[in-house]
Amino acid sequence: MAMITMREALNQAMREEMKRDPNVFLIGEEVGHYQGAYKITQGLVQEFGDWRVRDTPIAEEAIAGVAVGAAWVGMRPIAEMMTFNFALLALDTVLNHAAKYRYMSGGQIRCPMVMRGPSGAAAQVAAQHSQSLESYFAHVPGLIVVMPSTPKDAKGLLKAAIRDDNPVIFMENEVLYNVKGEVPDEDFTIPLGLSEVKRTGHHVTIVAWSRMCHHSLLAADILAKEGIECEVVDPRTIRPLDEAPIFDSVRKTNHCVIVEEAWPQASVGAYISDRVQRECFDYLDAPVMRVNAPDVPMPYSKVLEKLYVPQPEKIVETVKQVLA
Amino acid sequence: MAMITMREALNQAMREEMKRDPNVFLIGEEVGHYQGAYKITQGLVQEFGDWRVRDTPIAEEAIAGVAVGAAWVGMRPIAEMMTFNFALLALDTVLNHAAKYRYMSGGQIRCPMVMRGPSGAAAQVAAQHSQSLESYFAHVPGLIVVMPSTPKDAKGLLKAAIRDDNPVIFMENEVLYNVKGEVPDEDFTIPLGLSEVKRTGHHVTIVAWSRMCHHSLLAADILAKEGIECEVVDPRTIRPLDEAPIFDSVRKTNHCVIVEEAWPQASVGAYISDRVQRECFDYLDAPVMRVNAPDVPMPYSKVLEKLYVPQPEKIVETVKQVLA
Amino acid sequence: MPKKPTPAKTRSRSVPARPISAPPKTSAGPARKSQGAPPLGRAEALRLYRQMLMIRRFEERAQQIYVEGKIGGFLHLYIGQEAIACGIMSLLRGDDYFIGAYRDHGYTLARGADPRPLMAELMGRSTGISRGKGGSMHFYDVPNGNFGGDGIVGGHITIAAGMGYAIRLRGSDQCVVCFFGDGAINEGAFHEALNVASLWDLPVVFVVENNMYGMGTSVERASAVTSLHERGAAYGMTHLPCDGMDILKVRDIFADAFARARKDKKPTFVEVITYRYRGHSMSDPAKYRSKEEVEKWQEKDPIARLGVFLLDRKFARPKDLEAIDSDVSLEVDGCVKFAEESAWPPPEYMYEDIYVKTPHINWRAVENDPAWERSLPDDRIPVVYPPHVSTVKG
Amino acid sequence: MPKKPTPAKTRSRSVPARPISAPPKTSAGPARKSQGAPPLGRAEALRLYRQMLMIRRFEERAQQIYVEGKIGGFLHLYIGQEAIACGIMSLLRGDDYFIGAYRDHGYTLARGADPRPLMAELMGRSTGISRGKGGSMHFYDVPNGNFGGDGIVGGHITIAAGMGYAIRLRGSDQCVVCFFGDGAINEGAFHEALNVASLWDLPVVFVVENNMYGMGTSVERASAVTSLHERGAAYGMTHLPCDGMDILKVRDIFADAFARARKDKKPTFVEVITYRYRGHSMSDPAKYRSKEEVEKWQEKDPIARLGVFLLDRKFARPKDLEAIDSDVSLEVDGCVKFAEESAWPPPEYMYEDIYVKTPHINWRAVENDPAWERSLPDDRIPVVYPPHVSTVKG
Ligand SMILES: Cc1ncc(C[n+]2csc(CCOP(=O)(O)OP(=O)(O)O)c2C)c(N)n1
Ligand SMILES: Cc1ncc(C[n+]2csc(CCOP(=O)(O)OP(=O)(O)O)c2C)c(N)n1
Ligand SMILES: [Mg+2]
Ligand SMILES: [Mg+2]
Repeated sequence: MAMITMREALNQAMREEMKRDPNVFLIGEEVGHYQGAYKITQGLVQEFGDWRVRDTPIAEEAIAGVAVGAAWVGMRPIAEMMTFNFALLALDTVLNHAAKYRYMSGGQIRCPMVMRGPSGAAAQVAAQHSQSLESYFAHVPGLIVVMPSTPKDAKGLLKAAIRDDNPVIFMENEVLYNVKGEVPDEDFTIPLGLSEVKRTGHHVTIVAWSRMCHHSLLAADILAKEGIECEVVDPRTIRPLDEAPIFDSVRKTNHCVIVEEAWPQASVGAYISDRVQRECFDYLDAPVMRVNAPDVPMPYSKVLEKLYVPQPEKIVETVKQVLA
Repeated sequence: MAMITMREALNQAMREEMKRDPNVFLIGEEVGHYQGAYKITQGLVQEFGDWRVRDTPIAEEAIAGVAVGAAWVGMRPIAEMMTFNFALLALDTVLNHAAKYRYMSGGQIRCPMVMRGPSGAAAQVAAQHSQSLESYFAHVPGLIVVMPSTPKDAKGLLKAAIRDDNPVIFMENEVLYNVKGEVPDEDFTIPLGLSEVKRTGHHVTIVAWSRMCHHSLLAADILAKEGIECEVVDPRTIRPLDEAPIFDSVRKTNHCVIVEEAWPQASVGAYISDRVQRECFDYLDAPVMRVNAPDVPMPYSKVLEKLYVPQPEKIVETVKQVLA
Repeated sequence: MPKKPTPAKTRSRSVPARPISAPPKTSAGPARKSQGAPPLGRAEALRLYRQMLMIRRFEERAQQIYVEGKIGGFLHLYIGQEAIACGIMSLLRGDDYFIGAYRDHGYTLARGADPRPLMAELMGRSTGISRGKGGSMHFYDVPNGNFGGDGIVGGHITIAAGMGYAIRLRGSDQCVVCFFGDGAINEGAFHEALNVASLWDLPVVFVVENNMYGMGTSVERASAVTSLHERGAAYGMTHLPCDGMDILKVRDIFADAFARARKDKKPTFVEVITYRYRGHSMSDPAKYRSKEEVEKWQEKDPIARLGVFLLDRKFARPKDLEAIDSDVSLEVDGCVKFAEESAWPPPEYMYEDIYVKTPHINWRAVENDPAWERSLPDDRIPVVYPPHVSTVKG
Repeated sequence: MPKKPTPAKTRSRSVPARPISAPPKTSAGPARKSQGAPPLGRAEALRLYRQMLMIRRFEERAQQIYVEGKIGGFLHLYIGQEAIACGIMSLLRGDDYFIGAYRDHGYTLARGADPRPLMAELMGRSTGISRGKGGSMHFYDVPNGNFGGDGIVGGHITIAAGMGYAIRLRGSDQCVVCFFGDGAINEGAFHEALNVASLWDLPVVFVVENNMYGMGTSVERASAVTSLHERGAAYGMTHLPCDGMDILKVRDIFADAFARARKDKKPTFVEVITYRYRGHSMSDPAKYRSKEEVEKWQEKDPIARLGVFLLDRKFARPKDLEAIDSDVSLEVDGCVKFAEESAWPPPEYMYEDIYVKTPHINWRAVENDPAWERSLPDDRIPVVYPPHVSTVKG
């Protein structure tokens, strides 16, 4: 077990899979000679060359389209979105092409591609650059959507995503790139659609992924000091959703809080809440509660940004509310 | 009160508002000389000319961008998407520009535009042309999203949308274009964000909008014969959501079914379910149930398409389940 | 440890993987001089005549049964443009790829697909080439490199570049043909795709079928430059026009384009001038153009033109051509019969062909999701039907 | 009946509505011959020198306090490109519009905005020109037609076309300037926007500031054609290059472009050749280019060049230029002081400026939503600060 950052974990996953399978290649803005806008692809162009690590013009629809076309004819592209905010420009390619051609062709086509990059709020990059748009992908049949919270999860899930034959949307979080964690030394993968209980407890179930999983664990520490034991479930993959561990936990704790960095309406958290209230109806002692970003764009000023991103304090408050 | 189709109602709304305000203009593919792909804009180019009824190249990002730019400098554009499936290509323009510039500029900019067109399943137009993507817009702060079910609502809400100073996404349903209904003869508007109880009942609350409101009313008729009285609430505007009438109804009926034409995950219906379970927790005798399209793309074959679109029978079944 | 499904083939059977070699250097040499296509011999000329006629009769019948309500949704007919698909496909290699938009019947027939599963697809039957789930706009025949029909105007153009990119990565000498319309050329995707195709030297031939209208909008009302191929200059790409009503001219121009792709790894942008005889789709009365205009174009009919060529060359006698026509009509009858006798897709089809069953999924999480539960471990090659036996001696 | 808020003005104060007249016919006449800009007199030359220096010093200070942690997020500096914004703005009319990308400090200063709210914006204060909610990438000054900074590469290009469309609808002779970078030119939005601008004769001047790199990617690695202005030909649009390091040349070229827009209602596409001295943003060490390359460009420095012009023409003596510099530095000190003394935005700012309060909303439905509750009936003009009084006699 080595202690490495999520940045290193992601880099290792890509390097190992590119070594393992000559059909794997990487394409995106500044992924090559610039070593990646966030240095996730550091060193890869030196090792694999310009064709397997392709710098592109600023043209997201082309990046996605090239990945889809290559995947359809047997390659395994990894398309990096410099940030997922820009993936909106490629959304049609993902939703109407990557996710649908297998179906429309009666099973003749497969699209073994990964689209990855940072998502969510960074530090003061304001409204257009601080969005959590995972709901747009989680809404779509045909896609798999991964949002890892630890270096180990990031590496194991990215390797599985690259090997998998379905289109996988792999959303990282810029703020977590420098977070360190233990990662197995040997080759390993983590199955897509497998949630993990990141902390056990019996008073309340907190469902949270990506950066919010960390905030929830911090909240759990604070609450533990007051004798409140939270169970933190990290779905890791938000589509398909591994529901059983969430339901099992809620049936045990009888309380549920869902923490999400995204806006509250028509979101992944809303869907989990809907599922929990139905599947755990007789077990719930209180309504499912949610913690989200406020339903507004992200402001630039640091004093406002701090109020915007769901903080541990807000989670603590909500847990107390649901237990009250 | 005249009996007219939703097509005529929409056409009247645009004609009246274009007469009323010289700043209103229409732009989109085939809206002019072709009289609209679905004939919603019939006769407008003859009456207002090529500049106020602008045929465009097939370029959705440009259509949306031209509308946004014109709105920012004081015009009131109506941008028609031939169908909302193609609006994915304009989503960045809507989400990162129409919905955010007022905020990022500290209130200096306003975007009084309407983006409208048909949404949802038509008849056998298959996976890429049969999508209900309203959740993508309902997710976004800064937007207003309208989905009318009757000619009267369509006319009153579209006129309000055109007069309003916020960007409004106005999603029609192709299957409803020929549906007739009574529409007041005098000039009228219906406030944005005002839901309407389309049928009163005391056993169960059904929340449904657009085409699904009709299927729900049909289901209610069937159930009434068996002595089950459904209250059908039509939000009409899905963002902002007029929740009070929904909650009031559920607190009366103690049962709730949400019917949605869209996919189930990360959707508007999921959010309404989340809100109801929280606000009506002590009143619910059963979990909130939902009826959705299956979580798959739309198939072409008519035998499969019929199974795909939520039918009244499915709603009846679900109501009985929630009452069981 | 999650329950593992039967391990999946990691590669699609329909698309054999090739070893990756460093991509060959692109000849920076002078632009190749035009060679044109090999002269058209009797057998090939007759085959192409029959093929164009097959497209024509197949679509005329489709139009007819659409009116009878046996086909639903959109139906976009290729009638008038047959020489383009047939001319281009006659030069393609078995391992080449192509992709196009929703007006896709002609491409698939010209690529040699059995017409019966196509008619079955139009009628939404389980024997359809896309199992009844795609319909008119979504014909695909992947074993033959046919990535078929896209309903999103311009949406497939960047995807064609991706197929070309894969070819460069593998170092093979395949090429890709990307068909789109004069309306699609104004979508941003066109711009992004042609830029990268030229920047990276991708072996893709971009074909704009300029049939004068995008739905009801004429080229003049949609494009600031109406000589569409000239847009290739903005990407430093070889670009030229081509008469799409003469299959011989089509073959000459594209033979060069394919050589440029295979040998020089250079893309080409060809504007094929053509005309659609029918409305945009069945719902379009085509009020935006005159009867005279349509007739003017019909005088250049590509099938009649090849017929004249066959007679001039003494490759066929008038009655041979009539025999071909009646033979084709017979075959079309067989298509409708085949389709009508075919079963409707069973309900479970709705949940199939969405996901690929792989060992990387936590099976427990999805076992109750019918879309996952009915997913299959690897790609299905569409059922192959016994070939139609022609009664005409080629 | 829903509760009605106080009725809203239906039009923004900052953008007065004009009556609609039928759009004037576009002169189909011959391309106008170059007139160039009026000769640069002493006062104007000194004003522009001071303005360019103001941008330079303002950004140098911003860079410095960014390092001190007083500015967060992205900071993209315009240093080296000052002649473009200043030259163009010196020709614009008060009622013209412009829009650009995130590298936007120069545009806003060149348009004559008080620099203090700009520094306050960088520091995220309530007195910022965007109330601390936009930051470096999002400067706007709508009362002066400044639609400022877009963080989405290429995202604003179609929007500029919309402003031009509004001008045509109103029949006014305003024009629009749209600034974007050499990287943005490969986005689909560029293609869609230039096509409609030319097709509909919109009075928009499209300016690609070719500073040789899009982040770390040189033009050669991003665009299949490196003489970027030539892409204008694909839209039948007048296109030409321009030396962006010489404000006199900039003025000459753009004076013609604006005449073409105002009188002929024709768009122009200008490629301004320039260079950014600093990295793409503060996080970019710019390893992709050599020290020599940067120095080579710095020898053409636009500010030094105008300085030489001023001395040659005897418009100023060396010590006048020094005085301007120290005066500018004083003003920049004042900006930082102003910003640091300004209050942080109060929490409620987070919920403001999202919606416009109008009588068309059912107020009961949104009364508990702080974003609606704190929305205002109409647009706010940013607070105006007493103008800085220069100590230099122009
Ligand atoms: C992105 C998108 N926008 C609009 C449409 C609606 N539409 C379908 S076909 C068509 C016209 C396309 O014309 P052209 O590209 O010339 O092809 P043709 O039909 O002439 O073969 C339009 C506007 C669509 N399917 N996709
Ligand atoms: C749609 C989109 N893609 C990518 C980015 C990330 N990005 C920000 S600036 C930039 C480079 C733009 O270069 P150029 O257009 O030349 O402008 P310059 O920075 O040189 O002024 C990139 C790739 C973005 N902000 N938006
Ligand atoms: Mg066409
Ligand atoms: Mg640049």
